[in-house]
Amino acid sequence: MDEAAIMPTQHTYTIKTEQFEGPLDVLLNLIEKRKLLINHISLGEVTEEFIQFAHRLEGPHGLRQKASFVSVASILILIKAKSLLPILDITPEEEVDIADLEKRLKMLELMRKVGKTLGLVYGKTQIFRQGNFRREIRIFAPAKDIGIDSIFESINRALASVPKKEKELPKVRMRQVMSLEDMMESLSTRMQSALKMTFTAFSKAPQISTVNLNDAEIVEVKRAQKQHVVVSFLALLELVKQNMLIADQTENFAEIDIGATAPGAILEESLSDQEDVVS
Amino acid sequence: MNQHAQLIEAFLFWKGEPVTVRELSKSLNLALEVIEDSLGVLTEQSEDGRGIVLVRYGDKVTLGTHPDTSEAIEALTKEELSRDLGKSALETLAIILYQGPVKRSQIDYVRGVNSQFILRNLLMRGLIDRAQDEHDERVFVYSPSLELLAHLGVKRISELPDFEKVIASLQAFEKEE
Amino acid sequence: MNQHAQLIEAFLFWKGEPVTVRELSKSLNLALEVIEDSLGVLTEQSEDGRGIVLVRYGDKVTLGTHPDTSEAIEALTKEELSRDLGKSALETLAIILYQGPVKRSQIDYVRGVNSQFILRNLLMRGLIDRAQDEHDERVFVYSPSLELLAHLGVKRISELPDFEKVIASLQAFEKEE
Repeated sequence: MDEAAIMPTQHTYTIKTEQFEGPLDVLLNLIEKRKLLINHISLGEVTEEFIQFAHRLEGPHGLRQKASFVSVASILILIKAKSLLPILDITPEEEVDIADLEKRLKMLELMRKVGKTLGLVYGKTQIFRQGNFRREIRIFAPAKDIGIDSIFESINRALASVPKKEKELPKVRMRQVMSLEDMMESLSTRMQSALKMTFTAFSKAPQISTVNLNDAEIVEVKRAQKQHVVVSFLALLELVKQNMLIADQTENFAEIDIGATAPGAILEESLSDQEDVVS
Repeated sequence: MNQHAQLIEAFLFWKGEPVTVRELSKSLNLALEVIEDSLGVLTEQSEDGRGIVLVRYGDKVTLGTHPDTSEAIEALTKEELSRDLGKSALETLAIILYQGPVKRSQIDYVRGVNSQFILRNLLMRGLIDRAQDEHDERVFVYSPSLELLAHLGVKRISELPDFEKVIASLQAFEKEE
Repeated sequence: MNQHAQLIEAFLFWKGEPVTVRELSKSLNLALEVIEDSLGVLTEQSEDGRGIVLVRYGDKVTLGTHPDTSEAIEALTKEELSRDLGKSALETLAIILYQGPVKRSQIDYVRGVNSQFILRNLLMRGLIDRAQDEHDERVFVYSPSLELLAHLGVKRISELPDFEKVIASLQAFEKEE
């Protein structure tokens, strides 16, 4: 048997990978902890806790991590605002962001579950590789492409391909999106105007079916709805206030905000946009 | 068994490592269709209670022991397979197995974190393979290695746990948007 | 094919070297008569135009390629030995030249991919040699062969271009881990 057959994965370096959890992991944990399904409602419910979690993030990964947490947090706040104030206008772009977040969470949830199953199956009923029948063979057969030059070129290529550790900041990409702070401000404005409209809207078109209700009941429903909106808005403002603590943190982002042109742009860790490329 | 299937089986045995269908075609000077037909014959035989089976993922094929004989052989191996695959590794392998071949960006998208180091780790362990994307040569795509399928005891990915169901769910998520 | 014949075929495939009938019996915990019967089944099958056949000489058995494929396999072996190494193999060879004796895990770490099959091919071509690690018998270390050094025209590896600098970089990576 050759080495490959007896020790398939032994004695290899194990690279320390993500010791921290990403924003989707954290969000999924929060939802699973409450045994909820992934939807607008459950996302709205865990928003506050998620933001608190993001706020507590520290350590060497801190900045990079926070950037990706902030972009998820901004979507959550939007969902929360919309759930509190259904009349709030959401741009098509924001709709996509929300749908996308839900889709990613569902995929991650499924892949986690599948991963767990794979872990149970792994190595249980293995298909074994063949022993090396030809290991006795040794014929010196140099190839044409072996030479000092090609060896030197190859070692340099190998050296260049080793990934650089944290010393170097990851390449980041600027995306012209609003910072969390800006987002809060504009959301607050949007909600206030939506709120004004809501009261008029309510008097014209009740949002729940009142077909089977008598007049007194209809009045009651309308009053409850109005109260709900007011209470919700106050709750949201409270949330926003808390979030401002995080919004303050955007100051920190500015430090590594190399080449930022527009104020209020946030650092997006280039997860999906920076592809690893063939060297 | 026909002559071509015989030659292919002999070649795979002699080679002793995963080869692509293209390599088979080139080395044996046989048309791709002939190769595919013969691989079909060999696959059928694999089901037929033989000791040796054909393991395949996409373009890659190799030979391995029949899963039914695993227990007996396992008892004879002195070296334990290191099973220390963490949660993130398993999650990443799941994405590559059920959605592969995938780009890193697709893996990062689902996981919400940068997967560069975990991919490197899996590559080093020989559990995944890296190739240039067909559509964009500058980008890498990742696929399960035949070694990974072998460790999981499956001859092809459709034998993975709940394969159809998981694929259907993934497609449903895509449509929801 | 019966269950015992299946197990014996799988065992021989996995083992990859000739074993005596007695060893088979002991390893698989089967009576000698059962082994003989099953070997009979495997021999019959071998005649049936398969690519892999049971080879028996004296008391020993092993698997091999079907005699009908010998000519093709021989030609392939020649071709394999004269083929260019290619980028990946050259990279591996370069690491072994500069850093040898070096463990596979160290090579894998620098390259970021699994090197097991490449190492096997470099060994067969006599470009590298393998020995047990002084500190851990279970681990192999790889060094350039003397023939390779002669072929490159270097008397000592320190004559390789930028030797000190390359070694320093390689050592820097190891420390990071």
